Amino acid sequence: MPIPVKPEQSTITTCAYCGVGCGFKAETSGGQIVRMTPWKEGKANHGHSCVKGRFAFDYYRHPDRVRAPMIRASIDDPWREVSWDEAFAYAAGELRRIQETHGSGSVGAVSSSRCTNEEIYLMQKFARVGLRNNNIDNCSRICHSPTQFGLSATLGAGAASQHFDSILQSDVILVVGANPTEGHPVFGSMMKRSVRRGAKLLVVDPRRTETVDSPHCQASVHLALRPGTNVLVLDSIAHVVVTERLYDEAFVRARCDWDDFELWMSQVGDARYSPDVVGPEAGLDPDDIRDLARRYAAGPNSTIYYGLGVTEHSQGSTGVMCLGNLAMACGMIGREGVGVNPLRGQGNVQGGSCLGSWPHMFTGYRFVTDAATRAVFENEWKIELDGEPGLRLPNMFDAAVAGSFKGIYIQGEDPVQSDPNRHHVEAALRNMECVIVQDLYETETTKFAHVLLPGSSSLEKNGTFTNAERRVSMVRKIVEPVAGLEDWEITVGMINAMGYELKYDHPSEVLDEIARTSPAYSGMSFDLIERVGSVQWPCNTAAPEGTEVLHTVTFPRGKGSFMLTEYVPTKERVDDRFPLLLTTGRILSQYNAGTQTRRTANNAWYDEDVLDISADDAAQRGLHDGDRVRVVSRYGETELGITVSGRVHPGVVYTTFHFAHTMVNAVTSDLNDWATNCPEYKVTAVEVTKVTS
Amino acid sequence: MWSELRALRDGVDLGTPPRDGEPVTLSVDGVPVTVAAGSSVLLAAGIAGCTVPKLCATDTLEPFGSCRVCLVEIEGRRGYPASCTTPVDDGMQVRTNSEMLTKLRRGVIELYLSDFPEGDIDGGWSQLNDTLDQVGVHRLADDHPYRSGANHQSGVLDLSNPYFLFDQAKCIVCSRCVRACEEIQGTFALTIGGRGFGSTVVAGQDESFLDSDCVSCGACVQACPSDALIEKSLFPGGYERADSRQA
Amino acid sequence: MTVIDPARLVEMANQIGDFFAPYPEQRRVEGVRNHLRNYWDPRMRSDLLAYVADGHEAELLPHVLAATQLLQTEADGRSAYAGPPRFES
Amino acid sequence: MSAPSNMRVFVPCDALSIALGADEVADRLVAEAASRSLDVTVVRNGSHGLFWLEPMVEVEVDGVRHAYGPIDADDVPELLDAGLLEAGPHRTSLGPTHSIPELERQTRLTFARVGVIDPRSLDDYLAHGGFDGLRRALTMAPGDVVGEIETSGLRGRGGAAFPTGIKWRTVLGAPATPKYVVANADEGDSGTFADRMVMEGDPFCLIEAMAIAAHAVGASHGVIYCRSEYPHAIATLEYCIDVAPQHGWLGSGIAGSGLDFDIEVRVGAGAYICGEETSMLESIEGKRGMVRPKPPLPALEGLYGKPTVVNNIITLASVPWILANGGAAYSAHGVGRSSGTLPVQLAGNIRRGGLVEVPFGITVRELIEGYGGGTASGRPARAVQIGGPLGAYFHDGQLDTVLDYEAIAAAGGLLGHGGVVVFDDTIDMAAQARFAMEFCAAESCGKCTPCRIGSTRGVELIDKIVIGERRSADVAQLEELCDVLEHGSLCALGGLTPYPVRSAMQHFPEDFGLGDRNSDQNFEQKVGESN
Amino acid sequence: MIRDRTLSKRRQPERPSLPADQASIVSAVLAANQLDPTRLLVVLQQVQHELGFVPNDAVGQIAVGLGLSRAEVHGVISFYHDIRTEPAGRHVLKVCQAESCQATGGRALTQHIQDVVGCELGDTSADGAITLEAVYCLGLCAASPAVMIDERPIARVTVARIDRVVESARSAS
Repeated sequence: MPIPVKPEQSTITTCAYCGVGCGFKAETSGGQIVRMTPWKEGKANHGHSCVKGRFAFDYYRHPDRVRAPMIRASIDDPWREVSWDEAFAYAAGELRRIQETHGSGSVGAVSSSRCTNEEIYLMQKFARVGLRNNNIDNCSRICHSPTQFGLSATLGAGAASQHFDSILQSDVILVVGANPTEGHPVFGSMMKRSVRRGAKLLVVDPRRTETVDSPHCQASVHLALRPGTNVLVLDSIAHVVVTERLYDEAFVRARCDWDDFELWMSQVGDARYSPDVVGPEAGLDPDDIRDLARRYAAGPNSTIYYGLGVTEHSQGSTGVMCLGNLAMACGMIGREGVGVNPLRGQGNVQGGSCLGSWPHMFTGYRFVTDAATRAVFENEWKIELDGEPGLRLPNMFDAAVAGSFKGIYIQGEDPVQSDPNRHHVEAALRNMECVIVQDLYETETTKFAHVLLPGSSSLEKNGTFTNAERRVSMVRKIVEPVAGLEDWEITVGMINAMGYELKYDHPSEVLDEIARTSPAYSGMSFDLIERVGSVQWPCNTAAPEGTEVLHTVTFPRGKGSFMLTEYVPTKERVDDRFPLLLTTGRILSQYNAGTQTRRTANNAWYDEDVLDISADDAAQRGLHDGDRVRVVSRYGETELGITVSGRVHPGVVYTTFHFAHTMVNAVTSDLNDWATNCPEYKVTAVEVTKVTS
Repeated sequence: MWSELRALRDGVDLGTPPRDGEPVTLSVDGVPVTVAAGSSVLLAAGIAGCTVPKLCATDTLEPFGSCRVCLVEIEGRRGYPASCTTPVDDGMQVRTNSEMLTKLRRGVIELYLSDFPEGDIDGGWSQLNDTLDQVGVHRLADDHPYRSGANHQSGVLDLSNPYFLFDQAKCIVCSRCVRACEEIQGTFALTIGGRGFGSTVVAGQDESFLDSDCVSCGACVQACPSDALIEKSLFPGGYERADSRQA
Repeated sequence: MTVIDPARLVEMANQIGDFFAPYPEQRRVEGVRNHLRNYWDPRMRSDLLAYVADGHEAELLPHVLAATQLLQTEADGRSAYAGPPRFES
Repeated sequence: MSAPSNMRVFVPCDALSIALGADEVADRLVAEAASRSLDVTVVRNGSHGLFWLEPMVEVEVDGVRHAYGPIDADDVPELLDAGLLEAGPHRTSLGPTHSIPELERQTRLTFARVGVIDPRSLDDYLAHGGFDGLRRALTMAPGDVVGEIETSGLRGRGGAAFPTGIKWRTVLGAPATPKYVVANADEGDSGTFADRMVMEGDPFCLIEAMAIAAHAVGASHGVIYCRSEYPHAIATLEYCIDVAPQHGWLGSGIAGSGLDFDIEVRVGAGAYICGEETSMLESIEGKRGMVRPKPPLPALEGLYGKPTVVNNIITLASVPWILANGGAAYSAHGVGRSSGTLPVQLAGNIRRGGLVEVPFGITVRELIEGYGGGTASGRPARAVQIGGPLGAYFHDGQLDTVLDYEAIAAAGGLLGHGGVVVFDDTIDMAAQARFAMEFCAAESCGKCTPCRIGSTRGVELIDKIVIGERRSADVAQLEELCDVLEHGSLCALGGLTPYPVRSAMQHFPEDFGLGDRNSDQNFEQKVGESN
Repeated sequence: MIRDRTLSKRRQPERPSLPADQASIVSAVLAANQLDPTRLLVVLQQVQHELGFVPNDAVGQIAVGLGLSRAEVHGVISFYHDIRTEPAGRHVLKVCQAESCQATGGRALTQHIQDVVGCELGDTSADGAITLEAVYCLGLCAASPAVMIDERPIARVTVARIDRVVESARSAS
């Protein structure tokens, strides 16, 4: 009889797959997860889910899991299983030895946005009290670091201004460089719900994505701009707002710095940003630019959501500023239904940004150069701290190649697959004397590791995640970690091994420490989250259960600041040798570098990266659907299958980056954002030729 | 604005989405209850503690009114309106139980049972089981005239999705999956094909779930009250049909 | 030995310079200076200063060069840290 | 004798007249007239509804129409020879049309022009009082127009008999815009054809009515949803909604007023259920014709979720007369709460089938015997189904029932769209009951459980009852099923299917193997009471 | 029917596309209806008018053209009896099955028609000349029984009359 097994136990937790942060009930039987069902009270998902969080959980018991700590003296040696203590002692010993030889700044650490807030916090603490330097970075370096920079510069807070539900009160939704239905599916569903209720959708994206055109969800305006022209087009939109006087003068006068506004008006108001000038350069109809600008400015409630299509450019931070400027100019910030909102990739990228895993910042975006902030932590940690910024992740690799950086502790990341310029990263790692990787599986990066620490999945530990709407939710241990330790315990072990004595009985104590040291978190505690379900920071005495909408009265920086956003074309250019622009993105069923999803049945939908190419470009090259091609750029090459697709314009090709063997980052450039070094993943000049086998 | 999303409670299904309207007071089986205007009588009954059986209604979806087991009587109104699609009114007097209501609900449930695999009821823990308990009918008598009628017991068994299956034999055509795909997920991958007794849930153009536009979000599985759509992981020994009465 | 290839540092500095270029003269220079001060590892800054001083002034945009000169002055004078950074340059 | 000049000869273009050979007659007339060099214009009028006389040819002499019928195409030469153009005598002569007894006795308000005018001729329409109602309405405030309808006592002729004025008042009071007027021309009931005759015979009347409704409620767009089985009606409507704007009767600034209103024809696709108003709205929106729950009422949330007047064709066609002549004049006809006239359609096994517009209050017997002339077969009438496939079957003892909404309901039936289908004594009433369930099964939208599953179970049960192995249990179950259908269904399709089933079983138990109502004292208990 | 293709990994299923000439007709119909999703039924009717039926392979194109899903279009097609997904015979003979025609010998007439044409209601004769369809009322009830061949109504149908109709339908192309 087909009677289903009835789960014995159900535990509420938070999905780690993307920045939506859905609440789930993990249902278990016999100590194993039998299913995950969406939690109706989850404030980010209200009982909805996607194929990843709902079904793709089997990765946690995949045979590939690393089940014991391992070490080796050389990457050419075989791994040797050791005890945790031996692993910690060996790793710490190596780091100490390197520091003694090459200086205190020759080692660093990288935290993972798949880890909890508490774990990320502990990683930066590891660097600051264990390594005694600021060489700590996090993976948002390669995705949303420009968000933090650009939004802080204009508004004063590097995070989403709204909560997800707020989109239901929007009349106009402007999506820039994002495809929520693939990248943030549960939010994508909420966006579609808003569109079905009458909100108009405006999309700026080189591709005709599902967001642009799917059943019952069609963009009113789609600017399919040439990759790399974001800032140009956003400035042109601003040009229309300024020259047609569509801005909200009362708002700007009340809330923003008027002098900066005038400076900005004179810049974007210049004829060089007129749609008639910009249109041809960006591959757009000038009237579409005007149409979009007018619709956005007309509102009444217009909101902006954006993704890596804005940030992963050499002007990523500038692009984010353009959005902040636009929202302020039109008075579209500080209430329900408006705002500027980054769609963050990994489950805890916002946490990665907030929890001080930066070479230049402590928790809550406070500079290490600020003595008062340092004093807070020096007092808490009873140790003197370095007052100068440390190395960013790409700079660590640069320095490693140059020979001045020799050891790294990488938590839950696979930079060989996910960071720009794969060959450069490999050279950097090969140049190091001690690479410590803490991960669930052996990865491209562990090939270069000397110490392999078995990480715990989000199903195997307690802690909190912060999603893309600043919402802090509980992650709960459903099953025991395979190697006995939760990630935070591993990092504590490493800190102790480095000679700094430290003890926590539970991650809640780490959050308490964060609350003690960080004003935006001062009211946050496990107890509070248990009680109210989830809490959006800032959470403090003024907002004891958190804050849904930011910037309602003032901006954190006081007056909103209009930044000048001059368009500087990327150095990456097409020419006769590399006539196509490659841009990258993700697909619904796979997640990031695919580490987890590739180890689930999600491969039924998508089991390799595929290159989308327009019919024109395919025909010119004699290519057909399903052919394999060689993709060559100035930096490297790889092979892919192709789909002839109406979703990309002639001149543009597109692929995902989920599969290790594809090595898309062998092709992408090493250009990066001027402010944060976020890589320019979205623009690479390539040529595509058929592989004849 | 947010009640329809934020007033949802896990483990509690009041049948229709919570609303934000002004308070309205009515009585259900003599129990006074105050709910937001725009709420359904079904929801008000649930809050008043009077459990009205339901199948096609769930609080994450807009009311639909197809299953006809949530019928009630309302003072001053003709007939037996479905409580899920009837909005509350101030001073409304609702009866959730009467001889006629019992008879109608049993009559409807018997129709469902006449096209449902008998062996899949005992031991089940679906919402359909709950409803059968509430109505007090679990199987058709051996000599019931509805036995051996036309049915869908040899219908599609779709195992194509790696994570969930669809067994048409257990489908009660309440459209909750179709509505979830539309209202919650926004993909519109499912529809009801055909009409009348021939109505069936189909993916895409009557193709397998995997071949359809289904994005496997699980909303349909979550919405299904009869386990026709269900996670494969709950069947560690594989899935076989209980009985295959020939159509 | 420099911590990072100086050519790369020059490239990064000029990229920062591009952003601040449209600002009025003083804010343009201070913008670059503050950015380097608050976001760059001190070894990267000193490597850049040393490289520039080594006859590579022409490789930097004029206002970036001016910013490095401010930093050099600060380093020479060991002037106290000027307080929390300001974004608006 | 000089040949008469510019004579008008009328041959109906009504679909049933065509089905009986009217096109051939018209073609033959044109050909014969040409060969004889006669100055004849063949006008294609609507049908008067005297279908036993169709194809009926009329000639207008000195302003009086003289009728001949039924005419076969082959009769045309001899008809002309007999002096058709001077209204000369012929074996098919019927005399002046207006004095044909079955026509003379009618009270034609709604159908006053049907059969008289050329449906495609705007001039003809205007010459016969066309647009008088609209002209008057446009001088009135919308609320006053609604008031006139309220005064008339007009109730929906589609079946539900809901007061039209109340419906319009609701739409008028609804704040949302835009508003719509939807004309329900999905006339699917067997035995009914009045809507078709209006659309084919007096289409501008429908346009006028919709424009009046638009003015009354503030609507800007109208839709006529016509079933695909009516290709002639569709063609005529499309012609007329194309012509009307050219003369200012549709479009912007209708008749020089501030009224902007246009009409679109949508064609059904073979779904009886789309005659149900909410299902029809879904269909117009391009969806599956699934019934919507009410509330919300279409008057408040109808087409595209906006306030919508949904009226049947006959209801609408009554409106111009009411506006032109006043609501009080209309309500002077009829009995009790059934005001005005009812276009009854006589069908089935009947000698003189056709349309009879009479005031409410006539008996079934007067209709069948007086107008219809008894059965076509000449055998005794055994059963009469009133109100379409969901209407009850009446037996010969009930023929004195008065035709008005309340009286028919009291007799356990419903008047529906006014269709009367007569059966002679060869009919098997068990087969008819089975058909009622079968029809419900075939046409169910499939949304609600009683109708979706119950209709199929109903067919199976009736089969079992006829076989008779466990008849009493099966009858009891059928009774229970009828209760579930009647009280549990979402719409009238499931809700009314028990009417023909129960009435057949009650009145004709012998056909179900349940004894004879004339000889069996206990048959009532056997078949159960239908409330 | 058991559908199990878990093992067949693929990115997007191959969906056959409509022959180019038919696709351009469908495009024209979509354009004539302003890509308005509320005109789906109208689009299906017009496609059927042009092509004689609505090919399954046209569903994707129609769905995309109207901003609907394939499932929705399929749902609508399968709801309405008029919309056919296979070509009909050269002539379509609709035979009324409703009460007025039943009262005048309609059941026997239907049986006779099936015998003469050589197929059941809903099917097409072997020679492809005639498709028989059940119809519930043609509105010709004052002169039942009635049928309609293509768009031509015929009332007071007799066996002799229907035999002539069938014969001429067979001989005409």
